[in-house]
Amino acid sequence: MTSGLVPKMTARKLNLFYGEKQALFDVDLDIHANSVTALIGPSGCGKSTFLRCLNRMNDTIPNVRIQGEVKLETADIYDRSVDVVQLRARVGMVFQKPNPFPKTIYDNVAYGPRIHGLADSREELDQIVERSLKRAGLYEEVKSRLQESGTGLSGGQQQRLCIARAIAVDPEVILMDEPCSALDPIATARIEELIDELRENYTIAIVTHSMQQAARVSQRTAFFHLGQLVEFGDTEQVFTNPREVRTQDYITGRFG
Amino acid sequence: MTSGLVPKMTARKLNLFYGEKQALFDVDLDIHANSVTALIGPSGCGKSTFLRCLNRMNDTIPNVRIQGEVKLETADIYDRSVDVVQLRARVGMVFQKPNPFPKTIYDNVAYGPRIHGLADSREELDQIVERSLKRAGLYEEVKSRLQESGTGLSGGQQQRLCIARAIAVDPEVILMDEPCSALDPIATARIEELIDELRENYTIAIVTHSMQQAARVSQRTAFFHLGQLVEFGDTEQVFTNPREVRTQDYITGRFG
Amino acid sequence: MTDSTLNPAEAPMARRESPHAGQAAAARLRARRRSERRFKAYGFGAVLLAIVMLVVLIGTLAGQGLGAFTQTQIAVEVNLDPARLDPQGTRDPKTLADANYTGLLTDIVRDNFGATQRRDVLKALGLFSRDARFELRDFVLANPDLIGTTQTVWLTASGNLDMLDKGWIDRDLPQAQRPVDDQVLGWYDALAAKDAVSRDFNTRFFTGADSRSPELAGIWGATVGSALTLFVCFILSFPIGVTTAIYLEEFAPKNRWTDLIEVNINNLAAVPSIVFGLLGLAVFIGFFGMPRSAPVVGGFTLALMTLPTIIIATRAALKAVPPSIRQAAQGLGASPVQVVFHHVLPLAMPGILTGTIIGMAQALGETAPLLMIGMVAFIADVPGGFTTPSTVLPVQIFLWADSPERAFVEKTAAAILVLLGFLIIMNAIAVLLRRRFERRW
Amino acid sequence: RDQIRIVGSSTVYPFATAVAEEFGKTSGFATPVIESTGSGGGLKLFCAGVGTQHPDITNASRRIKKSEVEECAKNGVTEITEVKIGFDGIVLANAVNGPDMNITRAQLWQALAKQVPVDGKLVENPYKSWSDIDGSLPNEPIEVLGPPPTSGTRDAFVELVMEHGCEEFDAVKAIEDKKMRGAVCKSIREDGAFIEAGENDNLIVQKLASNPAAFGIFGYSFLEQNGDKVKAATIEGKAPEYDAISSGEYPVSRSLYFYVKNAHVGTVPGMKEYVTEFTSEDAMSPVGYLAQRGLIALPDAERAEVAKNAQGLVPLKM
Amino acid sequence: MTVSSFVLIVLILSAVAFFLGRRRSVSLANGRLSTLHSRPGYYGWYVALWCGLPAVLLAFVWIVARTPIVNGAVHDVIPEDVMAAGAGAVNLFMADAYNLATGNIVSSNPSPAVREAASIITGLTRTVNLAFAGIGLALALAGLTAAYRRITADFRSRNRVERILRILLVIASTLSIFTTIGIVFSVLFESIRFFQRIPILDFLFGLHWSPQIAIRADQVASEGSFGMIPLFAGTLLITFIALAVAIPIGLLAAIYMSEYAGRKTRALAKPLLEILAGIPTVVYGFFAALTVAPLIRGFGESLGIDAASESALAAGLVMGIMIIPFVSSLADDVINAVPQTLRDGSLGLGATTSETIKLVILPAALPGIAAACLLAFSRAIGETMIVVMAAGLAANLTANPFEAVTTVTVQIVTLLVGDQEFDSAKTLAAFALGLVLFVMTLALNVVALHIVRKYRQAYD
Ligand SMILES: Nc1ncnc2c1ncn2[C@@H]1O[C@H](COP(=O)(O)OP(=O)(O)OP(=O)(O)O)[C@@H](O)[C@H]1O
Ligand SMILES: Nc1ncnc2c1ncn2[C@@H]1O[C@H](COP(=O)(O)OP(=O)(O)OP(=O)(O)O)[C@@H](O)[C@H]1O
Ligand SMILES: [Mg+2]
Ligand SMILES: [Mg+2]
Ligand SMILES: O=P([O-])([O-])[O-]
Repeated sequence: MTSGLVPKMTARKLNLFYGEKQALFDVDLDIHANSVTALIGPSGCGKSTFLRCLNRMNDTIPNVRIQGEVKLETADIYDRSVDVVQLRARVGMVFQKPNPFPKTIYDNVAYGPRIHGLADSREELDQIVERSLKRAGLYEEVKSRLQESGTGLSGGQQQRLCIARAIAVDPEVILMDEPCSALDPIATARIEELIDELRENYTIAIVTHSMQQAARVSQRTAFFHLGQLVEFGDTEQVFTNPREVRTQDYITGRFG
Repeated sequence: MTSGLVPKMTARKLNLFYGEKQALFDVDLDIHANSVTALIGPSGCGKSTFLRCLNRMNDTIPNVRIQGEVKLETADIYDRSVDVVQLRARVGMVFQKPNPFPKTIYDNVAYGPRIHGLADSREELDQIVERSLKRAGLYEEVKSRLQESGTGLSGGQQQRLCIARAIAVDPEVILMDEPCSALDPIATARIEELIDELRENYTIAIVTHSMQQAARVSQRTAFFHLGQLVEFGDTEQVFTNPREVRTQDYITGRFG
Repeated sequence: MTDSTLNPAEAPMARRESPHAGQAAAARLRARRRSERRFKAYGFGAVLLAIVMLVVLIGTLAGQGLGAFTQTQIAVEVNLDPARLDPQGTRDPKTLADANYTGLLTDIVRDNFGATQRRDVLKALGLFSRDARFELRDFVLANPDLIGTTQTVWLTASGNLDMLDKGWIDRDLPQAQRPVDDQVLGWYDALAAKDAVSRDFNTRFFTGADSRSPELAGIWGATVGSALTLFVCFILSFPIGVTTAIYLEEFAPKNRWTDLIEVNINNLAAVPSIVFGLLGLAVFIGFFGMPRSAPVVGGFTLALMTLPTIIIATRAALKAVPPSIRQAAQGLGASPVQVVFHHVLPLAMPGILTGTIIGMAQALGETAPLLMIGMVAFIADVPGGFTTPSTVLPVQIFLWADSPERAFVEKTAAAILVLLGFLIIMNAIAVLLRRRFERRW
Repeated sequence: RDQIRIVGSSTVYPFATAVAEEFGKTSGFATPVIESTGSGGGLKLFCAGVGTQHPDITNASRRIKKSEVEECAKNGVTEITEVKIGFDGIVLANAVNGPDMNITRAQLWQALAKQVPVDGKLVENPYKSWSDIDGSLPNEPIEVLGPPPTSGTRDAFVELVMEHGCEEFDAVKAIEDKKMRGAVCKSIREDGAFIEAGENDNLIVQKLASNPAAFGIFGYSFLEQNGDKVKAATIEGKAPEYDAISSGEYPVSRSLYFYVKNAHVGTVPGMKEYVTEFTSEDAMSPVGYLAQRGLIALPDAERAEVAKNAQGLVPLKM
Repeated sequence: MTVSSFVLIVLILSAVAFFLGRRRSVSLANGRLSTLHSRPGYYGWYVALWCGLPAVLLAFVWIVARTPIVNGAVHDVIPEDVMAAGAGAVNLFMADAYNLATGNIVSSNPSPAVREAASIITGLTRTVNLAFAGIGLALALAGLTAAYRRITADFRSRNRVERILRILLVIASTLSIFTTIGIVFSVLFESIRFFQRIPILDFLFGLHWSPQIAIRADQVASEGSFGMIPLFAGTLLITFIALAVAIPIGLLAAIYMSEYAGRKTRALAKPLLEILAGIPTVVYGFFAALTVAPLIRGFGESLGIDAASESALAAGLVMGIMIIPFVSSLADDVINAVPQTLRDGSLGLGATTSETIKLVILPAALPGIAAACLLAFSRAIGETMIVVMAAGLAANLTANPFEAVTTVTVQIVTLLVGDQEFDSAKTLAAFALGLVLFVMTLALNVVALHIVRKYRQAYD
């Protein structure tokens, strides 16, 4: 148990509806500061939906209705007074489908720092871009073509570009929706390393389909099923000694 | 050894350039009928590019130049006389990024059979759709919402939808670019089962980042690196006794 | 190892028949191929048809109008009689300027064409443009020391003579059916025999404003008027149109009120343009007291008319930008305004520019609303600013097309060519910009 | 503003602009701005009030109406000087290669009226070709391109030809009700024989040139300039020639006017001088520059009278 | 000081304000820009907007208010006799005075009263202008300092600036509402007067249109008939023909340009087609009347159809050509904006290009294509010149495209620019037609909106 940790974000009784269809049911979940929380569960169970609630990306989808409460530290992020823009600057996101801007690779990464004023000079911006690309393990592959379009990259490269783009903004919380899905083992290892490294200063929530990955990188794991949070606890406990049968079944691959 | 097999598709001295940049170098590769060929290699090494050469999907990218020869059975598919439409009907493809049409789930799957005239009646079409969705392991999740838009599905559901859509056309060769990247282990297992099942009648090439998956489903494995085909052989041999150091390094995760 | 040594023919496979091979499939495929080719041919045909229409239209105009770019001049012997020009012999420019040049012209036709009868004199004077007297004056003022000598002076020919020289008047017709009679024909032939007829580049056409005499009429006044009017129109309609579209598409809550605005804007596009003229008359001239016939009012009125086009095109273009791009930017903490201005707008730019091109083209060709606000007018001076009376190119074309004089036919076609040139220059900038913004994703 | 503003008839426009141009070039005043708004539109603007935002002069291809004078007075435009400048012949013409036409107004009425008397009874116009009306007329279908009901030319045509022509028929004269009779006289057939073409006379000329069977109704100046394409019909034996129109022998001609707002004289510079220029012999006489533009000059005596009144700005009384 | 120089000064001041605000935020950041809530530019904009906006608003008040103020003062010195002579005389007196004051017209020797009025105008105008300029500058400076003072490191300037921007956006979008209101008002009253004369039902359902009404009082009036059905039928017929030309050709051209043609062809063909939209309609009118109409007549005769020399077909066909670019260019842009992944998805399943276009691209681009077609429709409804020249002005109630018809717009224009009489039903009819046309197109647009909503496929 890691109950000594501070919850950075908390969701309470979170319900979400896509039109008539309910996609999340009474989800209660804490995301602890300086740790990695893994969200696992079968495809279509609501992981992405939940993640998107945490930085209000669902606001952009028409017909979405949300009930319940999500807090960043102590502030309710669905409060009317909240500045969504600032929220999203603090809670960054890597989407499930890589979606680079149709701009150059450099501009893709530099965009966030630019709008948030993170660089005071051109050199500093260059550094941020370089460092972010390096941390995402992409720099070597693209350093000679920073001025080419980000949409001309391979699938895995695009995914890493999106990771680099997200961390360049230096958010407090990073939400990653299957960040390694298109990556080979080596690149995956690089990203896992990055996550580990980031954990020291940031809060991370990651959706993954790989049990191994969840076990490797996360401290806490949440198992979703059909829109419900079935089990949530320390990663070790969830994987070695799940409390629920459904979790057990899923982890051992007996589910269906 | 599987030398008794017939090559369904062969690539000879295949070079591909994106504008000035060469992405494939002299690739020689046979894809055998009734077997699964896995393409592995680090991100950005040219796997997708190669796969797209096999059904000429690269034609749609501007500034792509191709040299060399690709044959489907005995016909050069880059020959002027070749009917690209027929080629793509015979050589189907599942893209790396799921791209459902902004149509209903039903219409997404029915699209191929409709244009190719594979169903003579509405019932037959319904059957094809149902069977395809079932084989892709999606049917149970979506059967009540076949008339909703395919773009409203979760990432993994979209991926399975695209697989269902591809197999609904009943192609001879199926090219799959990381078909399980967004899938949980159970759905992955379902797709692997499908691949195994399909192998009896079809020819399959699959790009994957998971060595385990390659080992599980494929009979032959090709390892790409920096646009070159480094090693190609029986899966068992490649994984247990690779001839090249680079292969060895990659498989054991020492690469980078 | 590879299996390249294997002969595929040696290992025939017992495999299930593919639905994409075989007779039926081939037949289906042929049918689809045919339909594909047909479809493509339709598309090509459509483009070709439209371009052929354009070429026919412009070709006809060029055939009729290119002649107006030159103007016939005739040379006459002028006896610069001091008694007429400068009786006192002071060579004072003021005296020279005020001399009776119409009288001098009468002398000229008497000397050159032997016209002494009043009728003949009048007819002979009709060989020259109405400005010949001023041309003579300028000649004298420029060369006061030539007074007393006889000089050869080139004078602008009248519209009828110009038409005759350019072959638009059929000499073989009976006299009664020709605008020029046999006597004039004789004079013309005599002049031509002396090489005293020449055709020069018609600078006046490109530098002058409207005139009742075709040989003096110029297009520059209307061109400047069009430029001023369209400038005002663009300055208003582009920013307002684009911002309106942005608001409606990106920011406005989707409710009945915004639906109403949307329908409303679509509806404004269908309002006959003359009604905008009524509105402009009531609001800008009546209520705000702006001057009549002025390019500002024209610009304001046309802007109202152009707005719906720009708004509709912009909205369509904004709608076409994929949501994933908006989400990507939002996910990085870009504000809605930043999302729009940094990402969506640049990607929608081609469509916005298209709307602008078409809207401005429409505004450039419009006459009806201008009638209400006094821009369908005879204005003999090149407009000097946004509030001086002016007219615009299509109005000039409309007025010339309605003039009885034969020589205006040529001028009309030439004015249309100028308008098209104006349009092409105006569009070129937008088209170049548009090409820079175009990309696929 | 420092220039005269003129509005009004499109028929007078070519003459007014010629005067304005001459005036601008020789007088030292700014060239007047002349809008072509149509007679009615011009009078509406003209009568809207006194002040620099209203026009100073309006041209008209018909005389000002009583109702318009009243409207003017209501808005403070009390003193108006009427200047008659000449005549405009209205011609019936067809392509030069078409048949010659020799027609009377009565026959024209028969050809174009909505209802005509046949055997003493009014019936819907049965005539399909000219020769149905009279054997001397060409055996061609009736097809006349004419001005629309909204045009001043149409009114003039109706008044000068139709109303005149119908009076020759007893069956019409027999109608007691004045209103009814007017309607019978003035209604033009709508079965396609009469085609309402636009106000662009050049277009009519060109349409005639390509369609030898058709006739057109338009102004004399267009006939003059297009003698190679079209030829005029004679009406009551008179061809529309300059002298015939001027003397009034050619029956279908109307007077052209312009109206001056006296209150503006003195405020707007050059108004007097403009009127003087317009009514000068140089402009208005049969050899003046307006005659060259197709204006039919007034008879000498009337011209002198008009010039005198105009230059003295004698207000119109109605 | 004139308004324009005032506005110029305010603009310069705003530019200064921008740099001041920006500089202050930068200095507050102590070299760490990320400690600021917003980018420095937003602070600059914030100060600049507070400096410029109130002053510019004041300039509007200035423009609107100064003439009444001055005129009010001048009114006091207008002599009795002029006052007595009525509004027109007062107006002229004012004009004289203004002319004298601005010295633009050399009036015939002005009376002392005029001279006095002129001197008041000169003096008061200067005072008023100075006062406004003074207040305006004070406002600008006050705004500048107030805004400048508010700047702190965590001042949310971006939100403020964006809120102002949004307000400006809202204002811009209400302009269309005002235009509509203006249009409705400019036709409504006259329409009501029309309907007082002609029963509304006769107008709406009458089958006969012939606005011949006596124009001289002494003329015996022939009652005009004002049934609008033939006009609307004609409008529909011509619009239908025009759209039948423009939509297929435009759409096919758009498809060809964006999906089949090479980059170069497209770059050339698209602007070329756009020229078609800019050719003045008079030119099309001549083309329709003199080239197309005789062809159609000949064609009709060869078929044994009695074709008029003025026909709906000629006008409609040529109008169709004119509006091709409305469809082709706009549709080309939206088609081009459909993501490539959708094309790949379809092609990868073995669809031909045309199948991809018909089944995937066009449905995805539907809203934009519909917008383009609606625009073309609108343009066809509103076109005048071509119809006047090629289809004539006769209001026939017919569905035969070989016959002459006329349209609502044409009638509106001819009624408004033709010879008219005050208050005659003939002139007023134009307004009634405008109103009914407005209502009808509104209804059509509502229907179109719903259809498009229903079939819209949002991609991505
Ligand atoms: N459209 C394009 N334009 C230019 N370069 C491209 C384009 N698509 C791919 N490339 C480059 O070609 C190389 C091979 O790309 P490819 O997509 O084949 O990689 P991949 O092996 O599929 O990688 P991944 O596993 O990340 O999907 C990469 O370096 C990529 O950046
Ligand atoms: N925009 C949408 N409209 C309607 N339903 C949606 C939408 N997005 C997702 N859903 C539905 O909500 C449920 C949860 O989707 P979600 O994307 O959260 O799944 P997920 O756990 O991320 O799955 P995956 O692992 O496949 O990405 C699914 O059943 C999905 O079909
Ligand atoms: Mg997901
Ligand atoms: Mg790939
Ligand atoms: O412009 P009109 O002469 O027909 O009134």
